[in-house]
Order: sequence, then C-alpha cells, then structure tokens
Amino acid sequence: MTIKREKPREKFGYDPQKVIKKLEGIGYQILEAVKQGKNPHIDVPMRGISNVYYDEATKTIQMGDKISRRYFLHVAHAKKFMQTVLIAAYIKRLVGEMKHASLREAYYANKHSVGGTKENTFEDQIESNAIIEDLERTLGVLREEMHITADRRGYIYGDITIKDGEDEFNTSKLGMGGWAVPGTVEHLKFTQINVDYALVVETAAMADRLIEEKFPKKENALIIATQGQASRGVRRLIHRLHYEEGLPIIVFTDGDPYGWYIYSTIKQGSINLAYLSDKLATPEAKFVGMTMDDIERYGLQRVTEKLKGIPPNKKGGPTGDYKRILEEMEYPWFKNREWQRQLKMAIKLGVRIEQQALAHKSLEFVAKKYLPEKIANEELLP
Amino acid sequence: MTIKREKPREKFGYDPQKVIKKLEGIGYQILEAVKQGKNPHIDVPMRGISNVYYDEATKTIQMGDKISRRYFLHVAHAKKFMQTVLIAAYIKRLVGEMKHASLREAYYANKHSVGGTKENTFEDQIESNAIIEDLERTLGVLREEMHITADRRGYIYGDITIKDGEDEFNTSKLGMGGWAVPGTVEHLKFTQINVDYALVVETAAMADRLIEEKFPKKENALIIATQGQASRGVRRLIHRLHYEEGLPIIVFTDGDPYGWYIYSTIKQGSINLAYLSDKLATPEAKFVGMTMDDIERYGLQRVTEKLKGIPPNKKGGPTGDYKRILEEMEYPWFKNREWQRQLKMAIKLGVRIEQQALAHKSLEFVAKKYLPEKIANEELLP
Amino acid sequence: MAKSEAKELFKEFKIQSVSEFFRRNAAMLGYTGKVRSFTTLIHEAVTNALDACEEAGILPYVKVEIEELGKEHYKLIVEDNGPGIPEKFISHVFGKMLAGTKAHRNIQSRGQQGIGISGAVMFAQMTSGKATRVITSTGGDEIIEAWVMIDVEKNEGKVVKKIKHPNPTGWRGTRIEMEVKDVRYIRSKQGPYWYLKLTAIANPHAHIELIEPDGKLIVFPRGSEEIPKPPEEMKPHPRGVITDDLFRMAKKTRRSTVKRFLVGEFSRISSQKVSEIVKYVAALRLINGVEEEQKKKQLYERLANGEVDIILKSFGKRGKQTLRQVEKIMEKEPSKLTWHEAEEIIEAFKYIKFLAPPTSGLRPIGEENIEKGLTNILNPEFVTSLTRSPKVYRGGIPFQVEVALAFGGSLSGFDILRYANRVPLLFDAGSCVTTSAVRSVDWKRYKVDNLEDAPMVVFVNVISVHVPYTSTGKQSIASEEEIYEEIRLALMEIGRRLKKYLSGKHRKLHQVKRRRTLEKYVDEVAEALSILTEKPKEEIKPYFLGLIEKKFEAPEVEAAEGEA
Amino acid sequence: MAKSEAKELFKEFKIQSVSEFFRRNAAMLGYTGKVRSFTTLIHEAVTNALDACEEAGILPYVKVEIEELGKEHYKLIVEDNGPGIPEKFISHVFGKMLAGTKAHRNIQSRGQQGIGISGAVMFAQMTSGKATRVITSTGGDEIIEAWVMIDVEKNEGKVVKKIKHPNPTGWRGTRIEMEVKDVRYIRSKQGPYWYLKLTAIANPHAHIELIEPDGKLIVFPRGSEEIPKPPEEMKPHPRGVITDDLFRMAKKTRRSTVKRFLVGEFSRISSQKVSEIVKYVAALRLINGVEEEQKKKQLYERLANGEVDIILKSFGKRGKQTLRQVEKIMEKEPSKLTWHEAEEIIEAFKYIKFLAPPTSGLRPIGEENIEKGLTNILNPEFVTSLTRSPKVYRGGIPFQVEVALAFGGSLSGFDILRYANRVPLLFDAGSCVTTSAVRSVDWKRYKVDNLEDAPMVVFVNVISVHVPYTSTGKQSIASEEEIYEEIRLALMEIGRRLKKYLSGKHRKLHQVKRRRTLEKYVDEVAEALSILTEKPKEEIKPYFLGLIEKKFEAPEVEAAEGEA
Repeated sequence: MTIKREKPREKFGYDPQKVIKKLEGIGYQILEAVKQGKNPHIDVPMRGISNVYYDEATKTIQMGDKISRRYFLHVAHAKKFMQTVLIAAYIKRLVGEMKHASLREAYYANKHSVGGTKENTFEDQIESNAIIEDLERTLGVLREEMHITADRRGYIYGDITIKDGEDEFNTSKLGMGGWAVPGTVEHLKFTQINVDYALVVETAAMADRLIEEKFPKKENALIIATQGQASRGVRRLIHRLHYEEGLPIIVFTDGDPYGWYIYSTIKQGSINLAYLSDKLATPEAKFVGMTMDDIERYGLQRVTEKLKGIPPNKKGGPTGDYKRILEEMEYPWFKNREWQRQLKMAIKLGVRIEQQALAHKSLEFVAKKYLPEKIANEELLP
Repeated sequence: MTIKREKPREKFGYDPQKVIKKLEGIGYQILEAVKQGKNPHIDVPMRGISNVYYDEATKTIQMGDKISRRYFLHVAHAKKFMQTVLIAAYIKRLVGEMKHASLREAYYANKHSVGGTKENTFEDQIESNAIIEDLERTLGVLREEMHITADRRGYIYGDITIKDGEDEFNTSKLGMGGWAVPGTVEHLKFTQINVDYALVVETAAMADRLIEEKFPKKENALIIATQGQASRGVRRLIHRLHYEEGLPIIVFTDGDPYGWYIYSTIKQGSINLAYLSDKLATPEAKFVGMTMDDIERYGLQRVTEKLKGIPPNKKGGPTGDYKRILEEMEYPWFKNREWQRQLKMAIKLGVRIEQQALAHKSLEFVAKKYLPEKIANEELLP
Repeated sequence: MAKSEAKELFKEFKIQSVSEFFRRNAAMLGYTGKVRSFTTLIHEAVTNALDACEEAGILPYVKVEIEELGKEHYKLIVEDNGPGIPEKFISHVFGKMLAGTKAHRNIQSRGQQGIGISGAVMFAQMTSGKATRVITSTGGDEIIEAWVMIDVEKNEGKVVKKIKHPNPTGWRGTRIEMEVKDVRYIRSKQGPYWYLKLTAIANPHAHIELIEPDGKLIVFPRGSEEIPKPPEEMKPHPRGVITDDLFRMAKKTRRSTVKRFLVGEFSRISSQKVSEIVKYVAALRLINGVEEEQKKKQLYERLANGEVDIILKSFGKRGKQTLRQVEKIMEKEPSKLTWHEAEEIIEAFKYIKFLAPPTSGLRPIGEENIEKGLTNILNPEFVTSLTRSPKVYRGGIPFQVEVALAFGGSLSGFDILRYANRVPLLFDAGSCVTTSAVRSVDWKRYKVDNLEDAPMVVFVNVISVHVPYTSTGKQSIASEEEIYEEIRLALMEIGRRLKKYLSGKHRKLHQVKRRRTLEKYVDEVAEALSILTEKPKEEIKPYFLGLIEKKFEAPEVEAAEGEA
Repeated sequence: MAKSEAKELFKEFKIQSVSEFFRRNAAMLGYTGKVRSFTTLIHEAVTNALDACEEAGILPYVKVEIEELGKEHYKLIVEDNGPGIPEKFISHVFGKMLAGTKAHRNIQSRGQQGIGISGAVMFAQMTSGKATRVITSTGGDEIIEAWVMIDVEKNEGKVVKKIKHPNPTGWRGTRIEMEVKDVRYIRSKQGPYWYLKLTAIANPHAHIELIEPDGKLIVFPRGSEEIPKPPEEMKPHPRGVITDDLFRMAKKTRRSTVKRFLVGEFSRISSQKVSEIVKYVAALRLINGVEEEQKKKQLYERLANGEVDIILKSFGKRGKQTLRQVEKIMEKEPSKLTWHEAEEIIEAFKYIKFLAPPTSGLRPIGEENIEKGLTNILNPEFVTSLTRSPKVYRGGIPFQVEVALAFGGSLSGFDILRYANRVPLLFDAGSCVTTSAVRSVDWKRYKVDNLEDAPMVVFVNVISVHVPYTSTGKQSIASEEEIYEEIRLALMEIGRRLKKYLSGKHRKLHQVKRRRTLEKYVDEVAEALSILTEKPKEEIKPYFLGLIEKKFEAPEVEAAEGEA
C-alpha cells in the first residue's frame, strides 16, 4: 500500500480587512463606554492550562471561555489597558500598510516614555509579547494574520512549486540547501504539488542525510526539516499543506520525550497556543519513528542513550525525562494502546534513541530501508 | 562613493583524493613504527589559547607549533590512539564513497563495544567530536573537506545564481524564504553574481525586514542571515564569496558584545578553530553597525538596553557583558582607535543597542536611510 | 600488686579556696578573651553601681572612665552617686567571693550571684598585681579611701592601705579604680561602648558617661526621672521548686509545723490549699498502691481532672486511713519531714491548681521608659513598646517579656538588642531564644520587606527571678517554649503597630500617586483610540479626564471593583 | 534623696558556701541536659577509679552498672579494684568541694579540679535526695560501708550512716552507688555507652564493663598489661607563668633568697641562668629609661638578639650600677619581692632563651597502647598511630599530641575520636582544634576519596598540664596554633602510612589491569589500520601484541615515557 495525497478540505482564506475591522471594534466599544461615563474595559480570554480543553470532535486543544476583564479605571489594570490599545493601533497600521514586523520590532516601535515621566510604555519585550498574545485570543486571529512574524526556523525540500509574490520556484531544485521557510507563510501559494506525502524531520542532519540519499525523489516525498521544535511558520505550512493540498503528514523525530513532544505540538497544538489550534494543528498527522520497538527490531541497543532524571520508582523521582514521559502519557491524544505501550517501554528501558543512531547500521540505512519499509507497511503510530 | 565587487584572489580547489592520501599517511606511519618494534604515535597540534597567535601579515588567528604526542603503549593515551585511527578509517571510507555525515552520525557509526568488554569505543559524542577536530588540525583540512557536515543555520537572499549539483537557481527568486545554506558549501559553484556586496545580518528578523523593504534589489546587495553566531557553512560561504568572487563583505549586528563577537568571528576566526583561519576567516570584512555612536546620532536613547553584569569600577566587577567587552578590547584586530572608542563608550554608557531598535524610528528606516547612508558614505568600522 | 598504700596517696590531700578555684577558672566568670574580659569588668562595676542606687532610691549617675596605660594595660574607673559602702563591709564586698546581699534570696537580680565585683577585683589583681582603690562615703563626715586585695588562698578581702578624708561637701557614692592588663578596648558590638549604650537604653533613669581611652567623652543622658522600684524578694511558687528545695527549706525553717511552713514560705499556699495538698498526697499514695497498670493509669488521669474526692471515696476505709496519716505529716516539725514525704508533696503540687505566682517581685522597665530610652539614645522616627503581663514557665517560674521596636530616623540597618533582667546580652546571640523568636516573625507582613536592610531595632528584655541561660556565661537565654511564645506574641503586636504606622505614613501619598497613575496614561490611550476609531484625539481625551475626576470624588469606587 | 541608709542595705549581707554556689550553678560542672548530666556523672566516677588505680600501680578493673528505677530515675554503680579510701578521708573525698590531691599541683590530670566526685554526689543528692553509698576497703581487715551526703551550706561531707564489715577475702577497692533523677540513659554518641567505649580505647590497660539498664552486659576487655606511670608534678617553666604566678609563688616559698627560689621552683633555671636574668632585668631597666623612642626600639631589638652584654657596656657606669641593684634583688627574701620586680623578671623571661620545658610529667598513652586499644575495641583492618615528641605552646606550656588511624575491617563511616589527657571529649566537636585539624587535612592525597563515607576512625589525644579548653565545659580544645600544627603534622604522617598501605593492596591488581587495557584496543586499531593502509588485519595484529608483550617484560618503560 502506498501513501497518497488526499482531497483538500480547506480553502485558503486570509483577509487583512477582516483583521482591521476586528481591531477597530475594540476601539469603538471603548469609546462608546467612556462617552457614557462608564469605566471602559477589554475582555481577554484567560491564558494557561485552566482555560483549555481537548476537543474530542476536532481532536485539538481548544480554548475555554474564561475571560479576564481589563479596566481602565483600575490602578492595577490601567497600564495593561493602555498597552493593549497601543498595540492594537500599531497592528492596524501594520496590516493597513501591508508591512510585517517581528515581535522585537513591535516592541521597539511602541516603546517610548509615558507622558513626560521616566516610565516607558513597555519596559520589556515580554510585556508586548503578552499583549500580542492577548489580542490573538481576543480577536481569534493568528499573529501572522496581524503581520507579526514569528522567529523563522526550518526548511523544505521536495518536488513542489511555490509562488511567493512574483517568485515561483520548485523546492527540489535548490541544491542541497532547500528552501528556508519564512516566519509568515500566509502569503504563499502552492502552484504544483508533485509529492505523495510530507515527511516532517526533527533534525537538520537527518533531513540532509535524506536529501543526500535522494529520498525525496525516490519516495516522492516532501522533506520538512523543523530543526528542533517546529516554528509557527512550519506548523502553519504543515497545516496548510495537509488541509489545502491534501498531503498526508508523517512525522519522524528522535525517540525521546522531546521528540514526541515535537510530534504532539504539530499534531495538536500546544497549551500556550490553544487558541490557534484551528489554524496551526494537524490532528491527522502520523508518527513513523523513532519508537522504542525500533531498538530491538533494528539492533540499536548499543547506541541508545540513558534517559535523564530519576525514574518514578526511585527516591526523588520522577524527574527529568521520566517526568516528561509521564506527563505525555496523560495527553488525550496519547491515550491509546500504541502510544501508552511506547511510553511505558521508554520508562521501563530507561533509554532514548535518536534518529541519527540509525547511522550505526550504515549511512543509507534510514533512507533505503528504515523509512521506506515502515511507511509502505503503514507501521505508523496515530 | 559606492561599494563594488573586487577582483577575485582565490580559486576554488577542493580535492577529495588529497584528503584520502593524508589519512592513509597516518596509517602507514604507524604501521612502519610498529613493524620496527617501536611504540607508535600520532602527533596532534595542541588546541587552546596557548597554541594560537595573531598573524599581523595575514591578519588572522593562526595555530602555533606546539604538538602533543599520542602513544599507543601508554595506558592514558591508548584509548585516544585507538579512537583516532578509528575515525581516520571512517572518514577515508566516507570521502571515498562521496558521502557526507553529521558529527552525530559519525559518532553513532563508530560507537560499538571494545573487544567483548562493556566499554564502548566512544561513550559520548564529545569524544568523537574532539577526535575529528584533532584530525582537522593534524591534517590541515576542514572537516567539511572530510565530508563531516557541521550544523546548518542561516540563509541568503539576493541576485546571485548558484549551481549545486544539477540544480541552478537564483537566490532572489525564492520568495521571502531565501535559500537555506547547507552545512557544507564546498560543492557549490557560483555561476552568476549580480550584486555589489554582501550584507551579513545577525538576526533573521532584520534580514526579513530588509527583504520586505526590497533592500537587496534596490541596493544591489546579497543578504546573508547568520541567525546568531555564523555557522561554519555560512562563514565558509562568506570566505568563498569574498576571495573567489571578490564580493566586499559588510557585517550588520546588534551593538553589543555578542554582536561584535559575531563580527570578530567572521573576520578573524575563533580561537577554537584557529587552524581553519585560512579557509574560514575573512579579515577584509567591514562593520556597518550597530555602533555606540548610532545611539545619539539616531536618537535611540529610549530603546537601548542595559548591559548585563557588574561594571569594572564597581565591587565584584567586571562581570557579564562588561567582562566580554574588556576581553574584546584585547583582540588584536580591535586594537585600533575606532574600535577602542566604541568599546570604551559601551562600558561608559553601560548600554547595548539592537538592530531592531531601529524600528523605533519606523519600519523602513533601516532599509531606506540607515544602511544606504552609512554604506554610501563608507562609515564603516575596520 | 599495689605500689603504694592508700594512706600515702592521701598525704597530699588539700583543700582549695573558692577564690583559688576561680583564679584558675576565670573563664567561668566571663573573663575570657581580651575584649570580653574588659566588658565583663565594666558590667560588674556598673551593675553594682546601678543596683546600689536603685536599692537606695537614688537616680543613678554613673561615670566610666578608661585610661590606657600601656599595651593591653588600662585603668578602669567607675564612679557612682549611690549610697556608699560602710567601712566594715569594704573588704567583704570587694574581696570575698560568694558574699553579697542577693545571692541567697529569691530575687530578680542583674548580676552574678555574689561573685561579681570581687571577681573583677581578682581579675585586676591577677593581671596587674595591683590592689583596687575604693573611695566611698555614705554621705557622713568622712570619705574612706581603701586599697583592697584578695587573699586568694583564704578567700578573704584585705585592705592593704586605708586613708580617711574629711567630707566637707557631704559627697556620697563609690568610686573604684582598678588597673588591668591583658584586656583590650575596642569599640565593637561586644565591647564596653556598646555595652554601656545598651545599658543606657534599658535604664533610662540612669545618666551614664563614658570617657574612652582617647579622651573622648560620650554621654548617655538620663531620659526618665522615675527610679524603678527595687525588686522584691518573692516566696517561691509551689510549681517552681524541686524536692531538694522543699527538703532543704524545711530543714532551715523556723516555723513549727509543716503546714505553717508551707503556708508561710510559699506563695499561693493557704490553709485551705494545705487541705487540698493532703488529699492529693493521700490519693497519690493510694493510687501508687494499685497493682493493675491499666487501672492505675486511669486513676492518675482522673486525678489530673480534679476528681480527688471521688477517688478517695472509692478507696473507702483505706482512703480515710491514708488521709489521716497524711494529715499527720502536716503537723510534724518541718525538720522531721523526710525526703520521701517531700517528694510526695512535690508530686502533689503537679496535680493541684495554683494561682499563678505573684509577680510583684518582677521589675519590668515599663513601656514608657523603654520608649524614652530608645528615643533618647537612638533617635528613631517611630518607637513603640509593649510590656506583657507576667507568665510562668516550667509550671512555676514567673517571667515577663518586654519588647520594643524603633524604626527609621537615625537608624541604619537592623539590630536586635537583647536583655535579661535589663542587663544587655552581647555574646552567643545565635543560640538565644530572643534571636530565634525575632527571626521567626514574618516581618514582611508588617511592611518590613527586607529585614536585614531595614532601619529598625528590636528590643527584647526577659525578666525573671531565674532566667534560664543556655550556659554559664549567661549571655544567651534558653529556648523555653513559654518564653519563646511570649516574645513572639509581643513582637507580632508591635509589628502590627509598625505596619499601621507605615501604612498611615504612605496613605496620602498613595492616593495622589494613584490618580497620577491613571492620568498619565490618558494621552497614550487617546492617541491609540484615535487611530483605531479614526476620531480626533482631542475629542477623546476629555472623556477620560472626566472619568478620572469622577472616580476620585468617590474614592472608594475602586475597592468595589475588586482591587486588592 | 536616699530612702534608706547604706547600713540598712547591708543588713542582709551573707556569705555563701562553694557547694551552695555550685548547687545553683550545676551547669558549670557539666550537669546540663539530661543525657549530658548522666555522662558527666559516669565520667567523674570512672575518672576517679582510673586515677586511683594508676596512682597505686594497679591494673584497673572498672564495672559500671546502671539500673533504671523509674522515669528519668536511675541508680548508678561504679566499682573499681583501686587502692580504696582510708576511713577518715571518705567524707572529704565525696563531700567537700575543692578538696583533692591534684588541684593545687602542676600536674597532668584527667578531671575537674577538686570538684569531680563531690559534684556528682551533690547532683545525686539534689535530684534524688539520697545519700551516696560508698563501700571501700584498702585491703585490710575491714570493709567500710558509708552513706555520704553533702551539707551544702557548710560545704562539708557528712557520713550519715556507717557500717564496718569484716574483710575475710582481703577485697580492695571502692564501690559507689548513687541514685539520680532527671537524667536519661541513651545509647547516643554523647551518652554513657559511647563515653566508656572511647575511654576503653584510650585506656587499653583497663578492663571496663558496662551493664545497661536493660541488663545487657558490654565488656571492653583489657588490651594491654602495661600500667601507665602516674603523671609527675612538674615545676613550672619560666615561659609558662604570668606575673601573678611568680609573685604568689614568691610569697609562699620557704626558700631563703629570690635566687634560690627561682632555681629551686622553676624548671630550666640554673644559677647561671639567674646571672643572665639579672643582666636582662638590668638592661630592660636601662632601656626603659631611654627617652628617644627610635633608639629605645633599636635597643629592644638588639636585646632580643642576645646583645645584652654590649648593651650593658654601652651604658657605662650607669650600667654597672643598675646591674648591682638588680643583683641585690636576687639576694632578698622572696616574700619581699615586689610586684614590679616580679613583672621585671617576667619581662626578662621573654628575652632569654630557655631549654624547652621538661616533659617528664606528660603521660602519653603510647603508640603501641593506642593501637592495641583501637584494634581491641574497633577491630579494623589497618591501624597505625603516632606519638609526637612534646612541644610547647604560648612559649612555655608543654603539650604533646598523639594521633592514630584505624581503617576498614568492622568500621563503617568516618569518625573522629577526641581526647584531652586521654579523657574522651563528647560535646562541642565543632569548635575543637582536633576537629578543625582533621578536617584541614586533604585526605584525598592519602587515597581517601570520600572522607565522610570512608570506613575510617581518626584518634587524637592532646596531653598537657594545662589543656586550653574553649569553655568551662572542657569539651573542646582551643585552636592554639602550635597544637593545631602538631596535630596536622602527625595526621599527615599517618596519612602517608595509610596511603602506602592502600597502594600496596592495589598494586598487583593494577599491573594486570593496565596490560588488559592495552590489549583490548588491539583489535580495533588493527582493523582501522587495515582500512587506512589496505593491508590485511591479520598481518597487523601480531605486531601490536608483540609490542605489549615486550613492554610488560620491562615494566618501568612506561614511566620513562612520561606517564603521570
């Protein structure tokens, strides 16, 4: 059996005018209150674990309905109130002028002294970042849609053609380098997709190995290198490729709690960004490896590494990797037989296994045998 | 006055066969000794600050001639001796087969148990990394020439055409993403260079800003984003673009000890990698900013950040940023009036200034005014 | 096997004098270390002076002068305006150890028990070889000048030279001059200066002057005109004695029966109470005779609950018999009381409820006086003090706690001033209950965020007939739970007062600050809203200013909105 | 102003007895805390027994028995086979404080100075009301059984009951039985068991038995048959006395002149030395008269360099005069010696070179005995000890250090056993010079990588006529530099011995391991070289194996190649 491209389920629909309208809405609502002599406020959905839940239907993390009300006439709120309208106004101009800014730029652009005092509007970028997140939650739009770019990381390689503004290029024709994924991918158009699926790879070294072994060509795959935790740009790209272009998503990470967490984030979104699940998460993603079973199956016992921290049955435990694994066992999407088995095994064996440990067999092993076999036989975890 | 491309001074000259010959040389020399009943040894130039010096003529950090002799018949040396020949043999096969491997892969590929004991040939990647560095110093070849790829980071954007294997592409036609620089750039050919100089930019956000503002096109420049400290691939690329293609190199970092250190590394190489100066460093690189003078000149007082650590005149000082600046003042290539002035001013003001702080003026300020003016007037630091 | 006969071994058997013993063990008296020894000398002399004045009802005027004669060689002069010492007592007061007016009495006292000043004389003599010069007059016709030495072997004072002077002005007081070596004057927190400063704080009725070796005069002026009443001798409380005490008191008393002895020489024992004691002793005898452990335990518990009559009744005839036997004890001559009977009575004391011991003998400094002392010497911005009512520890030993707190003003940094019976404690702070109690308080609650840097001084004085020191040095008070708790409670109370003070101080300022906080954001908010709504900023701003105006007309609106 | 006349105040003036004083201050004698008080009791009784045996040349057999009579209520029985106590001394030995055979002498002693056992009797009496029962015989016809109490007011022993028994078997020894309350028996490191264990280690010539409250018999058997010589009285060394000592000795002596007094009652002073003293005293007088400070300082320095004759000469006629004046002092009656003259002589002592004090009075346990003690009681794998030769601290006080180390065997964990004059020190370890000296040694150098977990015991005994304790509790030794250094030097020496022992143990193993280390890499190296050189692996391997073979025939080749 082979993995093939599916039918698209979403259409691309980013509209800057809608974002501007939402921002203006905040302004009008405040102005209205203050005209009536009322204490104006902004309602912001609360962040944090107490205000998220796992939606079994959409299979994503969703935001709950707890809100926190931010008043102007309240000494403890006033500054944040001011910061919120300040950033809202800044974003309105940004989107209106079709410019993008980084979080850092947004911070610097809005930092100045307040009314002749020594106090600044923002003392630290943490403050402006928080306000931007607040606006995302409040308005239900991605920060990318507000033209705030995230840090970029990751690149892709494979036979797809992308149109970015006036440029159009095929990402399998860029040598070994591949195409660097920008912070914002809202503006990209996919003009041609000649691959059957996308393989998301944790480490650049492994992605480069696969490119060197000509895996994308032979297997008709798109390689997406996340270079660690997937950046927002990459996650949005994965989401778009899956829903707009029907590409099955297969994730290939290290066999350790960090790798599984990367998979988990691609698949379900993170708790911090629960409000973005609809646009960033790809619950249909599948996991190819590394699994704990791989160790024995491929004779990798010598090249495992010890888990860090104290196991749950030892004094002081669980800490470190063990603690993370136990936390992951509680994730709703890992509450299935296959994943529970893997995670339990990791704790029992007390080891982790890296993608690159496959090089122990031979350099080409991963590209010629490991991945093709597992993917062809659909030995994938949910 | 405008900055223009200069006459090339180096020709590309990587020959895999030479590398193989050098590796074999080690083998023959050992075999000869042992046949004569002598205790065989490998001479490795010593690493560290005690074995480097600054060459005024070439203006680079160079390695001294201290060597450390590694014997087989010595309990304290034997394991390292074994590891050295093991890696040498591995690399010979790698280069012979025209394959590349990451440091991690090289580690896993050579990790196995020693003669029926519980001991492994390598217990940790640190050990194999050190041996690979030893071989670089011993043979005088880059690890990239030995087909060991470094971690990749960084991307480029601008009107140059690169040939990588069969692919040929223009890095200004890849949308906002740009081209991701691979770990090894030895195999690249530059088929067309339509830019006047390369602007090396520390942060991705600033590079993206410049791309968004169409700076490369308007200023006829190639943007090289290092995304922090420049990776080996990027530094080798800069070196090649400068010496093989005559591109002037202008560096644009944050105005802080870390930014200046990035510049310093691009220009002169690092002490760790002194043995690579000839191939990695670009002493002719110049520095456009951020400088301490920029703060007053462009009215950025509000958007400076405090230096971290204790100043030299305070109790317990200098520590943190202050200590680093004082260290940088001792670098031979910063021993000139201009740099000493900048560094002293930083200590006196006790502040740092980021590239993105220019966004305080306006988003386009950096691309429309700051850089064009400074570069046109050649207000560059040596 | 034996090489020598026992008799031979005992040939050398000799008896030492007390003075000889302390000469060899001067450290036991506080003469240890060059700095501490000096402080101890001054402590003994000043304590003597203050006690004498108080007992005589005189407002003390004490002058301490230190002359440096050579390397680690000083002359110490302490002069008071006390009642003076009658001629025949001079050699005893200064030359005989274990002699004095207080040691044998159940009384709150400042000093060592009968060794104090003679120990100082001995220390001077040991180190300098010099006699102590005493000049004293009781205010009569003559002034006596006497040089006193100690005959260590015999533990006797010797007046080696004596001159009588006329006293035309009627001067009264005592001046002693002693020459000492092997000591060092340092202005540290454990030196004489600091000792006198702390003494001045706790004795605001005293005027104390210090002339330092370099000639500098330091005056700790009088802050109060009220002479503290001298402490009274107190009869012991039944809960504060052990068998040995009761037994020895019984041997010594001149009362004719045990009953009279108990009523007459203990506090809180009335004739009625003696009947109760009889019942309890009888009950305990009976219970002790019970064989079954379980039952015995039950009976003890019931006794502790006061069911003594029921228990006695439950033993029927035997109960009555026993009661009669015990009654007889009470009619005996006290000297015939046996140890066992004394033990029985002490055991009974533990089951009987007594009124708390009388505390008339305790002499707190008093809140007003402490505040005067602190204000006078430290010049703080805020001062408050609290004298708790007397309490009892270990069941029967009365004690009382006084605390005070000075904040701000000339103060810089944090300090704990520790006292026992108003004597400053300078050493071993770490093991002292006062230190641990002060540290245990969460000062943050009282608006003192960073204790170590706070401009604050905490004063603690523990008063008792029997202060439970941790060691013979008498420089730190043991951690008796009741004392610890009393100090804590007192500190929390004055902590609350401090908090109130600090809050009040900042209240007004706070209101103004809050208004300004809101106002300063108006411009920013209006500007941003103008961009969002595309209305002119000048139109938006007045709405906000009006809103703030309205808020501060009704100042408590904010609280209703849930501000913390 | 005065409310009462001085005379009235002194109405109550009374004199306390020593016993009364210590009854009130029992903590000064070590009776503080329930556990420590018990240990102190046992210490006093056992020390008495051991001392008595040693003085009489008897191998001690000491039995300690503890019976639990009730809650915190015990009977303590200590019996020895010593010389016994003559009838007429019984009340003095057990009932009078500050009486004894040693306190007044300059002698190395185990215990408190004349308070020890009478303090124990008093403590028993204070807590239980019971007399101490003493059964003793000097081996003659009768055994005396006496109940002793202390009349605290008079500081006198009272035999409240006495029975004489015949002694048909000729039993000799002393058995005391005391009943105590308010103490607690715990098998902790500060309790009686541990105290006796440490005592047994330091006294291998003694057989010590302990019967614990639960009836368990613990025997610390004798490890050596050698009775230590009793310590000798030593004449003081000129550098070990202060003016007060010299002055008081001069008053007491029966010698006829100061010269004879100095020669006869000090060690290291000969007639010749007296002439030297005369010269130095004269020189010091002359120098003191010099006005110019600079010159004065120079002269002192020259005097310190021994140029006394030249200095005297430089003063010409005045020098000779002064010399004659000083010579006259030496011919005076000692009782006429003035304090000032005594000071001058003491000052001269500081400039004169004396032989180190005699050390005949010091009684170390001895290396062999310590090793026997440690082996006997701890059963270690390795033991070594070192008795350093005597040294002097503070210029004139002789002391001696003994250390020992036991390693492995039955030991688990690290411990320091501290002794002063072979008496175990159980408390205040933190402030003791022995602790700091042991901790200051870098034990890693001696192959003890993790000190806290090492199966090792370090033994330190500091011996001196005058052990410099840090406090009156006599549980920790002050950090005198000379003592600290002596302990360190001794520890480093035994540390080296330990290292040697540990190295020898592992040497052979090491050689085999090194060879194996090289051999195991041969296969890997040959394989890699085969790839690099394209020669068959089977051809390469034998060369390497041959190389290793050759190396281990000449085992020291490696060192020549610079292996660390």
